[in-house]
Amino acid sequence: MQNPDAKKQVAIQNLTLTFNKGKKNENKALDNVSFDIYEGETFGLVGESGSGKTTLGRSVLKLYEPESGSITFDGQDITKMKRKELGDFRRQAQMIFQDPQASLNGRLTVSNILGEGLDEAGYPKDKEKRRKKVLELLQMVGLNEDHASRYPHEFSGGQKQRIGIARALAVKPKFIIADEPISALDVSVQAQVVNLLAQLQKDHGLTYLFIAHDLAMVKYLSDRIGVLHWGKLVELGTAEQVYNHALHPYTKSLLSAVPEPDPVKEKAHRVETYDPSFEKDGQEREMVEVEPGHFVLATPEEVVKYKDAQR
Amino acid sequence: MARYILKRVLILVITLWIVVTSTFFLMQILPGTPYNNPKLTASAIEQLNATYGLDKPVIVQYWDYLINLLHGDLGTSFQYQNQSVSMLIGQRLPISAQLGVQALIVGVLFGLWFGALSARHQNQKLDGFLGVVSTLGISTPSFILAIVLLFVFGYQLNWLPVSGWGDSFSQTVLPTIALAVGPAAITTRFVRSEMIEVLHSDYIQLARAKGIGEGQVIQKHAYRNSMIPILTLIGPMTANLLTGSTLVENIFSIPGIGQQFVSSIPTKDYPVIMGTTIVYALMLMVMILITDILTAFVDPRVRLD
Amino acid sequence: MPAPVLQVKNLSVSFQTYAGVVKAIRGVDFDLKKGETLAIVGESGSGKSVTTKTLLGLNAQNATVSEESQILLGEENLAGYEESDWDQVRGAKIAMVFQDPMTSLDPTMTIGKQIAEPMEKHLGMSEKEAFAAALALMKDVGIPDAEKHINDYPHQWSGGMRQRAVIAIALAAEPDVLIADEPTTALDVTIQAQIINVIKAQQKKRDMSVIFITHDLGVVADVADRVAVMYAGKIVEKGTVNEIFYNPKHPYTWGLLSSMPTTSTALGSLHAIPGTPPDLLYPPKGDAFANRNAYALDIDHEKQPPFFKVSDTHEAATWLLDERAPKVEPPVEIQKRQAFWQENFVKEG
Amino acid sequence: MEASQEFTLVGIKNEAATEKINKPTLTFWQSVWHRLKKNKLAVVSLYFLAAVAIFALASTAVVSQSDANQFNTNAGAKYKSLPPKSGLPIPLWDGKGTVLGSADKVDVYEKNDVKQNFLFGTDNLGRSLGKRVTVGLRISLFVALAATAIDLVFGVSYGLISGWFGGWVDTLMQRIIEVISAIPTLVVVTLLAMLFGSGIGSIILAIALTNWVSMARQVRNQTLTLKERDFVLAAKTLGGSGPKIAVKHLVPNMAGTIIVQVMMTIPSAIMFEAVLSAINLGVKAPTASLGTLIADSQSMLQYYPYQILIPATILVLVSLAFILLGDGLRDAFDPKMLDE
Amino acid sequence: AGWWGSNPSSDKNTLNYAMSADVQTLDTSKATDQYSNLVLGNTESNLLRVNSKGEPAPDLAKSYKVSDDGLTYTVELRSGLKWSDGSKLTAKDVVYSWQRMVNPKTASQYSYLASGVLNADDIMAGKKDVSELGVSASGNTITFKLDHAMPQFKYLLAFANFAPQKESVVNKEGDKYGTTADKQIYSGAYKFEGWNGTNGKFKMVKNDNYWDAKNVKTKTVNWQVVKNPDTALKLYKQGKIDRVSISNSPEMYSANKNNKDVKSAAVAAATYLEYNQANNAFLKNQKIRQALNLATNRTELASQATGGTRDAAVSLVSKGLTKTTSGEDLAAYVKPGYTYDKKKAQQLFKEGLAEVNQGKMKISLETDADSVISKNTVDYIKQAWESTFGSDIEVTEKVVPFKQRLKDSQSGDFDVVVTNWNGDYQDGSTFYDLFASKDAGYNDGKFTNESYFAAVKKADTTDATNASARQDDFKDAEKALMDDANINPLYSWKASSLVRSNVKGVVESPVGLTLDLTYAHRK
Ligand SMILES: Nc1ncnc2c1ncn2[C@@H]1O[C@H](COP(=O)(O)OP(=O)(O)OP(=O)(O)O)[C@@H](O)[C@H]1O
Ligand SMILES: Nc1ncnc2c1ncn2[C@@H]1O[C@H](COP(=O)(O)OP(=O)(O)OP(=O)(O)O)[C@@H](O)[C@H]1O
Ligand SMILES: [Mg+2]
Ligand SMILES: [Mg+2]
Repeated sequence: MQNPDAKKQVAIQNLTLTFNKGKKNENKALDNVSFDIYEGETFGLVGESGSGKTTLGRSVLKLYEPESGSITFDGQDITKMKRKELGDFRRQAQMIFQDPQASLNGRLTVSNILGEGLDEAGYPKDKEKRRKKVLELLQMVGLNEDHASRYPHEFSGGQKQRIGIARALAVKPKFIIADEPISALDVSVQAQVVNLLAQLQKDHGLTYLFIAHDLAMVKYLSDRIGVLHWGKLVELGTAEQVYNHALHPYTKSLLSAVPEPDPVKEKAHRVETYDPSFEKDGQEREMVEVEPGHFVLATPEEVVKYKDAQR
Repeated sequence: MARYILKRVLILVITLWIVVTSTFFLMQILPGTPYNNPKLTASAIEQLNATYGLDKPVIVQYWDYLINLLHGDLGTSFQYQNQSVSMLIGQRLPISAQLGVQALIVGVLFGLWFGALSARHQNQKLDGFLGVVSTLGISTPSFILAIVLLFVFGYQLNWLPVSGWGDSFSQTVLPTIALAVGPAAITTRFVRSEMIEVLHSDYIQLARAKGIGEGQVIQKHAYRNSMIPILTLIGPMTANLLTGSTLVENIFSIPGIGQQFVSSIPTKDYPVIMGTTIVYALMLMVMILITDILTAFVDPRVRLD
Repeated sequence: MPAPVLQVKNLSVSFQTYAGVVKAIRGVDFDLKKGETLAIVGESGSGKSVTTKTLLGLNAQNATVSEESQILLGEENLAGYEESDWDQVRGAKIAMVFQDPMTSLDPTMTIGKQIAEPMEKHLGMSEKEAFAAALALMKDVGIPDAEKHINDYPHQWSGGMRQRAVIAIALAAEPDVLIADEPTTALDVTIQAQIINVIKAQQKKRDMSVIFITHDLGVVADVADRVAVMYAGKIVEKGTVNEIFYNPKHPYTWGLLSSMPTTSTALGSLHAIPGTPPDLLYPPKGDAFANRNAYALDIDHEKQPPFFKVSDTHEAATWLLDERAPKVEPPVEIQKRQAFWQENFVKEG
Repeated sequence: MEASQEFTLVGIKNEAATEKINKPTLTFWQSVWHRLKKNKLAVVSLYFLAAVAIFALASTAVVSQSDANQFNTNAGAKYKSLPPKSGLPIPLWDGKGTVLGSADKVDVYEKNDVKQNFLFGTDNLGRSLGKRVTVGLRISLFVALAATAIDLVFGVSYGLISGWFGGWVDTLMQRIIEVISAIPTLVVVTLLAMLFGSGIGSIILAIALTNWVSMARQVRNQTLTLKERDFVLAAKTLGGSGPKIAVKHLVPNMAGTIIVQVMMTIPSAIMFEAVLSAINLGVKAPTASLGTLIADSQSMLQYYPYQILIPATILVLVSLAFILLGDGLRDAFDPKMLDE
Repeated sequence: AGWWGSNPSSDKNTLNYAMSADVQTLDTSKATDQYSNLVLGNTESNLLRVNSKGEPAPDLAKSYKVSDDGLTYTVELRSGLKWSDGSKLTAKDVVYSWQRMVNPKTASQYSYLASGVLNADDIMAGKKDVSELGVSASGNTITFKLDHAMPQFKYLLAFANFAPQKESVVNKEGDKYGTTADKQIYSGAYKFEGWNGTNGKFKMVKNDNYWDAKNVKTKTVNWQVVKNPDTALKLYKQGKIDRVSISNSPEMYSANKNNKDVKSAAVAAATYLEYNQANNAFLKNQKIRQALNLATNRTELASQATGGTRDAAVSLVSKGLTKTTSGEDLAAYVKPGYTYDKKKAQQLFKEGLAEVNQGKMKISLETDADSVISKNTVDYIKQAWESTFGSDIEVTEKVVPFKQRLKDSQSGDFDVVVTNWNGDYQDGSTFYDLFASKDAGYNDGKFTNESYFAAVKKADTTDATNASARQDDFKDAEKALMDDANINPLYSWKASSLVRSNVKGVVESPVGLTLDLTYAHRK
């Protein structure tokens, strides 16, 4: 989606966030992260556990307060939003969670869960209308009326996740953050959810921030990809650029570690190990644009080195 | 570690100060004078108040109390003329402490045994039996138990002495049992559920998968892991023991601190009430601190601070 | 052909629950040869863990292993074992690595001790010997600075390191068979790669047989010699790794393979298996996969398919292999794979 | 022919059926009930408590509070301390007892020429113990329930606020709890009871004021875990306000914890009332609670054991039932067992 | 045996006793409770000691004289008196003790008893120096000068709190004086040993320095504190103690009253109801008060509520307190004829209620919660009144801690209150002076009864030295009290105990030292 006139949906500038600041367990979860998400695209975010993906996603939804930097949504700085604007914003940006079990309140029926979103969106209270709307939402995610009166624990993982998606859709959002929406799911149903997400994007023109550590899935779904490591964005580019022309050694090692369902390839394949110690050498690194739209976190010397290694 | 303890002690001191303050002012609202003679005339009371400094503004009395407290002086009892409260408590505390510790040890040991037994025979007859017995133990207030024990073993069967303290060990048996049943019952239930939980944990599965035998699995892995949480129970249990002992001491004529506390309330013997409260609060908090430190020693996951 | 180390025949396991009897395993057969890796893949709840726990007698108390089941370890039939008999099997002959390294170590015992434990028990080592052996084993599984860390407690270690420790424990008593139940699911991809390497290296070194459970086909492609695909308590297809990946016959295997994108899968071409697996409280009377199967035949809804032999090493339980069945076009992804099979593995004919 | 028909490709017959859930829907409460039923003791306790509750309520119509205080002021010796008499030849329940000062067992009713049968006997003033125990049970239950209700409202709100806001609010609120729990309950309760004077109101208050702490702790801990749960986050992203989320999402998910806690608080309140009575801070005389009945008849144990054993047994049984029911409910609410 | 050791009740040299509460202090001037006084009374001697006839007889004093106007008492000490530590006991020690009592710095709660001794009140108020107290010594003679005649003064000379104290010991021990057995010295028949201030086991050992040591036959008196009355009874029956009270509960009394060891003794204590005649409109009405009194069946009350542990009251003054000149019990002599008459009560109540005209009478009945008997008492009275007057009356019980009751009584914050009064000495005035005027310290109901006031005044002044005139004054007072129904006497106390029959020589008094073991011994 290198369309130059594509509109910026979300712009993240120099975002830094530290947990437990000033305490013994201080933890810099995000460190000077900047990138944009364009309207209608899927932005994939990958990185190992603890690299700050969830933190980033939640910051964008204003669930965490950043320490410094700015996040704008549709040109509005979300950190400065007042009550009413926040309400509007909440309806436009939604989230899908990793653990489908934990993300649904086990004490509510599916129709009540979906109803909550409708309430917040100011949907009329009329019973019949509401029933229809709930049914519509359910059908949107491939479920049917039978399911409306059931409780979350009766559903399988994939179904639960689809209910979570329906809940997010209830407020008609423009932007959805999907935080590892499939990693807790069985392989056979992962595709159900991914296909559903793709379909919904097509139908409703949604923008996604798609967080995952299944790199094949990210590649499959995303237009652009950012690679996060220790709270820093180390590489950013189109899916093709990051996968096929990765520059940063961390990205490379990450990619090499992904096993492919192909015995012949897999048995020949070597895993590259990454030695992160150089990241701590104290040198200033910046995002350098090595080709249009493809950035890598590096010193100028490293850029040269990385490029050489490519050839 | 030292810093942690220091910090805890600091918190403890602050808490104690709040306890002292609130009890002190609460005491001021209680009716009546601290003098025991109902025949005192108003002018005589005025005289006495002046002598004891009770005619000073409350805030001054409070300040004096705090200053004295800092010197370890808890004041002089009104009821026990001339006796310093520190001495009164100092002489009675060891007795209550012995009773309490005996009850705690007996209770916890039996609790550990029964609890483990119950968990290993989960859902079998023995488990059911121990379950009902331990629940019964919790639902019977210690003073009722004390009365019944006294009646049956003291009066009817003549097996054990019915009163006093310090002449023979046999005197301690009935009060100890009366007080130990509660902790034993609580521990039994607690250990049982902890142990059941532990027995279902992954590491027990792994231990079983090692083929070291069920006995070893339980001894080496299950016990330790289910015993550690018991430590957290000791604090609250101490609190219960304190409450229980006040009445039990009375029933068995044991010259302990609890008995004195109960008698100091209606006589409005401020210094004793205050002193006992402070000592109780201190014991409780120290007990909790000790168990916390102990937990850190036995549980490698817990680091102090 | 060497005799298999382990043979499982007609294994059926059911669980007594308040709602009724859950028939979790419904007649599973497989064997395991010396030195090979058998991967079991399948949907969540398909019975992979129950199968392997049964091999160690570690099933929950409400489990019943059916009378006809046979688990042959050499000459011994483990299926009829009493609790006390299992001790010589567990750890010594068959060992197990569990899924979650964060919870599978005893938090109150040093790691060194936990590794030494099975050595003392099964290899008759003294405490001291076991300790030394544990140290060597820790180095073996790639724990850096083992001397320094042997007296650490589990909570001081990261997930990857703990999983290495769990592997060391499994290897401690030199078992013939190692069962790894999703040993990498809880780990990051990079760590996963390391753990897989440790298992592979140790297997080679010790000439061990491994049963590797996972639902990640990528991992299967990496580790397995042979693969068994499970669905709803049954094995639906088994064969060598190449047969399963390049010439799958069962529609479920097709679904599985084509629902996983590779780095070259184009957007929109991912195939999803619709619906959810059946509830094993009420197993369907026909093929359990039938109602999610786009290639279902009428008979699939009525009658369970037998195994059809595809090759000496490859069989699949689907009526599609019956001679009366119509020819069907598998999904595109599978056609590609089959083309690759034709090209590389089927030389003549 | 037929064979070939069997082998026709039909594919997925019914798209919707693939998503069908076979199990009948169980609401949360149904499934709790289902699991509770497995615990025989808990069910028996439940029925027992229901019976006790009904009895306590229904008896208001038959035995009024003042009824239980009636006795004949001019024929004390006649009605005083009569043993339980069922009217049937049941040992220990036949009106036979010893008259103090002599060792022989006689039918005291006959001896005193009393026509009436007192099922539970009479007390030292000749009041019907049956009536007194009835009223006592009622009062004790009332005290316990009222104290528990206050404790419920206060403890739950306190815990919710502390846990939900976190940060310094939580720290402060937890410190307060720490201070309160540093003073032994008996001290707090006696001081309070002395302050307010004796009487039902002050006892209820005193018990509630000391009991709420553990409720607040539990609720706070639950709030802390629940508020990190994704479904709460989801509600936040939908724009729900704090109180709304607390009521709609937190409280229902804590229902189990809260109910179990209540089941533990009630008996402890009943017992505490008894302890208070034992140090003369019980309900207003001559109204009896189980506690005052026990406390006042402590000295009877040697002479008329039934006078203390009857109320004590009832107290223990009621407490026991609450605790057993609480145990059952704890398991029934255990989320780990939710899907079983 | 076995568990219990040998039976101690046969050892001739020792006696064994139990007390039901802790000893609180050995400070002679400060002891207020019964048990401290019990110890002090047996280990400290005063000038006089009440003998078995209830008469104060010389103890440390060789003799004493009273002047005709009753204002001067001259006492001669025995010669060669010694303290238990061997030091000399002199007249100075007696004077010092009196001075210490009234010294405001001492803060003695019994100092008020000295009121009436010359200058005592001014000294207590801090207006005069202690040296100006009307007690002086010269050689072996001590002179007491009084403000006014005090018929009871001779009892004070036997009172434990006024026993001599040695100044040097008091000063030496300072704050700790009397806090343990060895921080006190003794002038009585026994020395106190083994008490550390809080423990519950101690003993009295024969004091060889006591002037009459040759007549003290018992070497050791063992004491233990047993708070549970049932336990004490058990110990008695096991032979471990020689005396046990059975008046603690009606049941205990009934179960043991036929025991051959039972011994009953008078106690100078009475229980009566005070009616609030200052604040309560109903109780201001004489007819209502009379009705309430008439509706009180004292005999039934004593048998039902107290189970016979107390005797029904016939007068304000308690039974057995003292005797008249003719040897009759004072209570019997003065009894004005309280009766129970339901009919008359109902009628008077109706009339009274009509006079007050405020509808239903709602009153509270207050008592302190110290025993089963006091609870039974209020239960009984409530029931009695309610069943007599039906729905016209509603009685609410108010059971409060002792201190609270005291405060409420003093501040007039009650309707009807149960008051227990323990006399201080064996003379009627210890009761009648309670209500000497409307503002007298113990006239909590604030009643005005001029004929009562006049009779009491006469007894205390004009007739102070005339015993037979005084007893008639008391009789008049009782009559006035009953006629106006200012109070409602309920019962008179007595002490019933089981006493080992082989123990002889114990002197029991209704007041002061209730159990004098000086000459007690086992036969
Ligand atoms: N609420 C919190 N308080 C303190 N630290 C936190 C909090 N949330 C996350 N962290 C820390 O911040 C870092 C980044 O966490 P984050 O959850 O964003 O990682 P992630 O990339 O989403 O990891 P995963 O793949 O495991 O979900 C981690 O070190 C984590 O421990
Ligand atoms: N103790 C038990 N009681 C009742 N049912 C059980 C029990 N243990 C397992 N089951 C059932 O047996 C079936 C197979 O479970 P199993 O754990 O073997 O699945 P799995 O293939 O290992 O799945 P996953 O990939 O999620 O680990 C499931 O339907 C499960 O619900
Ligand atoms: Mg995350
Ligand atoms: Mg599994």
